[in-house]
Amino acid sequence: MIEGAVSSYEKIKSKTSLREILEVACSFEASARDFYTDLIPKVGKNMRWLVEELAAEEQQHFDLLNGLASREDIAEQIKAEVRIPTTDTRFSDAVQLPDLGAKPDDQAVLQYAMGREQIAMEHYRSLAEGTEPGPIHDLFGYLADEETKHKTELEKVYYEVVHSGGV
Amino acid sequence: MRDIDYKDKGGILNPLKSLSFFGRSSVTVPLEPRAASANYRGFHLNDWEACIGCSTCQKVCDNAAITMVSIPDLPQDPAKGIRNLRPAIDYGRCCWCALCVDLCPTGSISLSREYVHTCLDSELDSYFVLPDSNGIHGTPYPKGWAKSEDADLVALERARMEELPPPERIGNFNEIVAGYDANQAIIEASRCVQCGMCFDACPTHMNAPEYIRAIWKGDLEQAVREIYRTNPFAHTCGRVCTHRCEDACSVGHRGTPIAIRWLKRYAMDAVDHERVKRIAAEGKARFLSGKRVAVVGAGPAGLTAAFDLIKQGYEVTVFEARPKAGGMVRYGIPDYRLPQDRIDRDVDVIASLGVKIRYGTQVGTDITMAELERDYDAVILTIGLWMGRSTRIPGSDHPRVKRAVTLLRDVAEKVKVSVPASAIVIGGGNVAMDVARTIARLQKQTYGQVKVTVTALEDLEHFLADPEEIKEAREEGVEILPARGPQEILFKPRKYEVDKIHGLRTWRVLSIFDAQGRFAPRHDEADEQIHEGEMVVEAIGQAAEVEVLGEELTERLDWNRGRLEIDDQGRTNLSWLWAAGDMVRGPDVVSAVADGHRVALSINGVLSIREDAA
Amino acid sequence: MRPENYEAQRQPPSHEYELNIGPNHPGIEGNYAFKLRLHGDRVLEGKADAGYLHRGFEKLMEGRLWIQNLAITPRICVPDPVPMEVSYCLAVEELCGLEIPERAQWLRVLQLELSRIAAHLFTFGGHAATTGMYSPMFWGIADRDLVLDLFEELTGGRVYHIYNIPGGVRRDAPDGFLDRVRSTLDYLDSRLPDYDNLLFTNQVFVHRAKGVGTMSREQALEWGVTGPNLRATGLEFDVRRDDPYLVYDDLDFDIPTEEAGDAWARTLVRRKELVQSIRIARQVIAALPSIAGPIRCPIPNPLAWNVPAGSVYTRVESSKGELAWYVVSNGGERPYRTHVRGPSQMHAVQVLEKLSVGCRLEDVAQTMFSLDACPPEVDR
Amino acid sequence: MTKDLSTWLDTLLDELQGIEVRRKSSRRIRVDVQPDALPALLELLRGRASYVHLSAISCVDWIEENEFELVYHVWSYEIGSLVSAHTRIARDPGVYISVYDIYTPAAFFERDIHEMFGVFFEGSPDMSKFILTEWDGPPPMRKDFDSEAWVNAHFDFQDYQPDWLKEIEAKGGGVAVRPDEQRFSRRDVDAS
Amino acid sequence: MTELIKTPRTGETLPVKAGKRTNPLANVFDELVRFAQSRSLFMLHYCTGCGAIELPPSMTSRFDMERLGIQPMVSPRQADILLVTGYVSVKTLKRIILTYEQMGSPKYVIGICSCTVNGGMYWQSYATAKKLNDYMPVDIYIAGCMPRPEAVIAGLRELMENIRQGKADSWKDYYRHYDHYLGHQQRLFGETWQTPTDVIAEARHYGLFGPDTLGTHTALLEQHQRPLEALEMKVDIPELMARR
Repeated sequence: MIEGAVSSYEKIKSKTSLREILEVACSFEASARDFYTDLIPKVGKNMRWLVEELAAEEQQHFDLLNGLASREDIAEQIKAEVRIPTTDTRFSDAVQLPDLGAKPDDQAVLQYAMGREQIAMEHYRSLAEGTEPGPIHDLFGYLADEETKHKTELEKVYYEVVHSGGV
Repeated sequence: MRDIDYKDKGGILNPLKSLSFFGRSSVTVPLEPRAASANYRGFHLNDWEACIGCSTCQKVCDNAAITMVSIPDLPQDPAKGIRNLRPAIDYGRCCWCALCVDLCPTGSISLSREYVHTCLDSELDSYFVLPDSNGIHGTPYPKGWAKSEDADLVALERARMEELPPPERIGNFNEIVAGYDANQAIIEASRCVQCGMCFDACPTHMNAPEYIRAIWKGDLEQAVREIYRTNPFAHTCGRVCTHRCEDACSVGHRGTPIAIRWLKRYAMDAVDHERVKRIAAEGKARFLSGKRVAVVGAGPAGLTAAFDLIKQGYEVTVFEARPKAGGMVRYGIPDYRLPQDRIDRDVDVIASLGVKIRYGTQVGTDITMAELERDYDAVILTIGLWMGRSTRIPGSDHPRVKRAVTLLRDVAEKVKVSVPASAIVIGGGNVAMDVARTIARLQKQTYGQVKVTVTALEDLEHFLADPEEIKEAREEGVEILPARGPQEILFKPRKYEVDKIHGLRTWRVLSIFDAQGRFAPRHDEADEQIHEGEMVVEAIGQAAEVEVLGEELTERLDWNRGRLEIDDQGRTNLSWLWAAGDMVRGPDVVSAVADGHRVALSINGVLSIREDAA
Repeated sequence: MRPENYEAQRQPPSHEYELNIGPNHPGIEGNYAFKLRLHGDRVLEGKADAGYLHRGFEKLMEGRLWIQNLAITPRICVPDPVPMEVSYCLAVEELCGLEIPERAQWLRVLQLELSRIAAHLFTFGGHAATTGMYSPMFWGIADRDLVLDLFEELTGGRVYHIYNIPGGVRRDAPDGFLDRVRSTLDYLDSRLPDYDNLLFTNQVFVHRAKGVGTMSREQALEWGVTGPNLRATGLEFDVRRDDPYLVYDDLDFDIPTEEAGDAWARTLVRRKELVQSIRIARQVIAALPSIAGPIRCPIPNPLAWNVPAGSVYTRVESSKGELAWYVVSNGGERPYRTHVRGPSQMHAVQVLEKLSVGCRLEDVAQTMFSLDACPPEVDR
Repeated sequence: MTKDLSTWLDTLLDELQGIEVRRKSSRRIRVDVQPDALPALLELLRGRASYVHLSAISCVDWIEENEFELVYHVWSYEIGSLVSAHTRIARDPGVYISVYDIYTPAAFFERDIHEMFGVFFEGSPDMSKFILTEWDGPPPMRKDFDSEAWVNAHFDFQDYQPDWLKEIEAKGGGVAVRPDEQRFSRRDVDAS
Repeated sequence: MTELIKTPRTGETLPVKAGKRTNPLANVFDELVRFAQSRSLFMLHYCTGCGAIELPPSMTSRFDMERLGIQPMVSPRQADILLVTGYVSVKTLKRIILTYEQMGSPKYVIGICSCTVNGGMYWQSYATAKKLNDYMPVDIYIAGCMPRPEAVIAGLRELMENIRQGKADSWKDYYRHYDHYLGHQQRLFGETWQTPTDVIAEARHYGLFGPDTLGTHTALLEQHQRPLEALEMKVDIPELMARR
């Protein structure tokens, strides 16, 4: 499933307009949202909040990119955004990508989500590096940053859920 | 130095010699008040930043001149031992003895060099003053009598507690701390200023000032009585409590806090067990209410609730999956911190009141929640946090990668554990320390030497384990590596059927929290280390095994971010089900006890109303 | 109900009459009445009337913690408060078996002697004033104030020092304090010839004071007279030397005596004691810098302090005579009973009543002051 | 007439029954004696052992034992030691014999004890009131007299209402603990 | 024991001489009188409590209150200031009240030390009065236990200033609210308490008789009052008798 996601990022390479790129990125977010939405009934009620939150996050992200795509001044918007570079804190590197299986637990879901964001982030980052400075470069950079932010948020949740510290 | 030669020598004209004084200048001082001396005892000053509102000044005031006034604008934090009370002085009583200054635990009160205050009869209210650092009239005067290095009337240091030195404790599971003897306990108890900050800070609001005072007076039975008013896990808490009371202790502001935990332990150890049982049974209802309550899990929260309810006449049955009661206190805390026989005593006191404990009964398999719902008027869920969390880094699914909870339980249950010659513990909390020190002892017994490495994400500043634990672990030969992020478990080249663990690869953690204090680790990949060890134990966290509830019940219940949703009385959304303890509060013994009381109170309230309605 | 002694209680024949001296009168350091029956200006009978300063100290002390009582003790004798503090502390220390650090002992001696100097200066002045000579009073009080300045610097209070505490003293002497004590002592020393000229060799005063309120040594012993009043009858006795406390054993001082036993002799003994006190204080100043160490031994928390059961009788020599505390503890946080024996309990009552008989009215005030009677000690 | 200390002690022990002597230090001796033997003891101490100075008579009210303890502190200028002679009398009726004929200063102390404790000394020259002439309550030093209760019944204390307090009260704060609610000097912990 | 009725002591001004007069010259005259009064004060030398120990220094060379025109005075009749130096035992309080009533008006009371305000350190004592202003009006308080001579001097200067401004007139309050003060005195001393001074008549004399001068307590006083009798003098000296 993750592999599928990886290959789909290849699609975006071929796109050349900002709006097109954003639309493809939106579709990624939508598919992630759908994935989590599908997962909701599969997990126990006690951890449903997590999956619901993830779906909501993706939806939010989708709305953000969608809104951006529909604007006329995409380039300016993105320029303003990329001035604040988000650093990757590289925590999730150590986390294995789990096989979610039929009954995943909260840790697995979180790890999966973090892995997903990680991959997205890396791809956008490499796409950005592969393009000449300009609006498209900025856009990929922006998308990479967005994924990084999301991943960082997930890490916080992860620490709170998993690392409860011990007695 | 001349002595007088008075033998009638003087003449009647002798006094005239004093006429020479006409030419001398007068000794008269100017009319304006002189500056007072450097440690003059003038009107009060009080540094509101430093003052914690502990009322010690009020207690030592011999003239009843001090009134404590609550000021809503000021911070109030029971956990830190801060009240929003400030002393107001009645200068119609004060005698400027400055005992308030010398006894003030924080040194906030001092006396200024200002000494003139006059007023008309109609202005007599100006004799009642709320001192701050500006002085009585708002004019700046330097400090006069203030706290000095040698001025403390309360001993700032604790009575010494005997401890086993590292070489003597490492090869065995004997209790490290010797406990106070009678003399030490009385000395230590006498340091208490009875401010009650401990009471405020304690989750279960133990009457610490009262039992400390009883210990000081030598009335240990009274001390036990005071302890049992709020805490039936008295032996346990006397040894392993997280002692928030001591963090709040007002004496701790300038010295070491009163050893409240050790004093409790002393009182509990000093009184005969049979006598303790009788004291604990005082006030037990002589009737039966006819209501039945089931408790799932015989840990501190569950047994505390059982203790309260049985005293109120309920019939209480506790279902415990393990062969012995005590929960995490028994299976999670090594013997050198809390010997098993002490838990036996705590449990015995509770059981002696008539609480039925059904051991080896796993709810979910041996008996279902549905049956409990059917057979009991109320059910309390206190299942604790028994699922050890894993980092799930590559290699963590190996059989020689253990969970802390499991390992500690195995040791406590005397299950044969194959002791690794070298081990790595991942985690920086007290559990990690318990595991490391337990393994160290086993290694010492088996191999005669210790090789345990603890790696933690946190740096020393943010370490979750108590400094005491870290210090003692290091003394016992445990290597503690803070700020290491685990990346992968490495294996030896395959020679055997099962891989043998070679070690753990870690990266240095540059910082772990962001500016908001939330988790945001930053790694330094360049600083990579490989720690060698045959076994890895993960002690990063725990979760509740909520599977016991069964799917159907899980769906009926409300949840909040993975934890059971309860109200402030411990009630779930189901009218028959309460939850308490670690599973809802997080891991802490004394909080669990407090929680036990809370749900017992709630159940008693609800059931008696139901009865009235019936 | 009128105050009971507002009216004369007896109807005397006209050549005999009663006179109430006090409670507002110049003859005594405080609020105290003395009822006289006179024949002309000869005193036939004197009756002391006390209680104007009664506060029920001993009762109050039973209700307060051991340490809280420190604030009360100096108030028992206002002109000379230090011996009260010290003797109470000595009593508590003896009950508790506390070892007082040496430095604290020396500091206590310094205070005691400074207090004695201040009290004696006050008494001379008062005595001179009762004979109509006001200059010595002005001098005495002004010079006494210099000693109070020292106290203010050492203890933070001019009159009520509350500086001693069971176990030692509350603060160490500030920097340069000893130098200031030294210069004040030098100054006081240099003033003695002035006092001699004005008072002690002044034949007007000498003749006024001689033969007034005379008692023999036998009478003094019989009546329980102590302190300078006893030494003025020729008995060389001083609690500091003969029942020593603190470090008085290590100090070098003389015990001045006089033989006459009259007002003059009593004042002269005080004059000589002043010299001895200056001498002792100088020894303390010389010794103190070399005595390091703590100023207080560890004591229990004042809020949780049970003093072991027992009773103790501690005596010190105050400027007025033998001062003693009988302190009983039942092992509790508060004294079970405290009883203070002030020298004035004898001097201001029985001794005064006896000495005033036959006195002339104008000498009554002088007799009182020469006995250095302190009413709050009687009233408590 | 300086006698060896042991000599007179032996003499005393021979002559008096039921007397217990304890040396507390080189200059302090505690003697416990029956009330009827005390005057004789003092007579001996004064007459034969040079204890001419009666330093004080202290009275202690042992209310639980229903007894008054009288302690006679006598000092010898020659021997340089202080004997504290303790004796106990019944609290009721609280009557004892004066030692005025042995020690003149006893008059003051006995009069004082009479008005403060209500112990009557037979043979004392003046048992009239001295300090408490205008007091008509019970002897105040007795343990069963509660000074504070008496004060509360007869006096008012200030009721301060300063502006700062009104301001704090307007904000919802105010006096939290009055001095009489948390007084260590009287707090009866035993009663809890 | 009488039930004490608390009379509110308000600072209402009665239409007496204190107010501004219409004649400007009279105002100047009043000012002058007050100035003169403030610069020549005699202080009754009565040591009621321990605060008295700081009075000799205040009076003598070092702090020298004579600079202010204040001198000690032995007789109450000629004194202007009654200094209550600290605690007053019940026995002393009776004398102080007698003394106060015998002082000629205008008279000023100064309460020194904690004890005169709220009992001070003797708040538990059965023997001392707690609030001086229950028994007599007080013009000024000086805080301290005990206040230093400088503080005493500061208090006296404050009093002088108040006299100059006409603010120190508490003595009138004693007449206007005699019943209140008498009530407290009776509560403490018993209902038969009486003093030789006829305060009510004096109040009438000074024109200070007000609605609160009389009350239940003065009624009680009248009920118990014995007329004062002169001491009987038996003159039996033969020469004198013969001359007569």
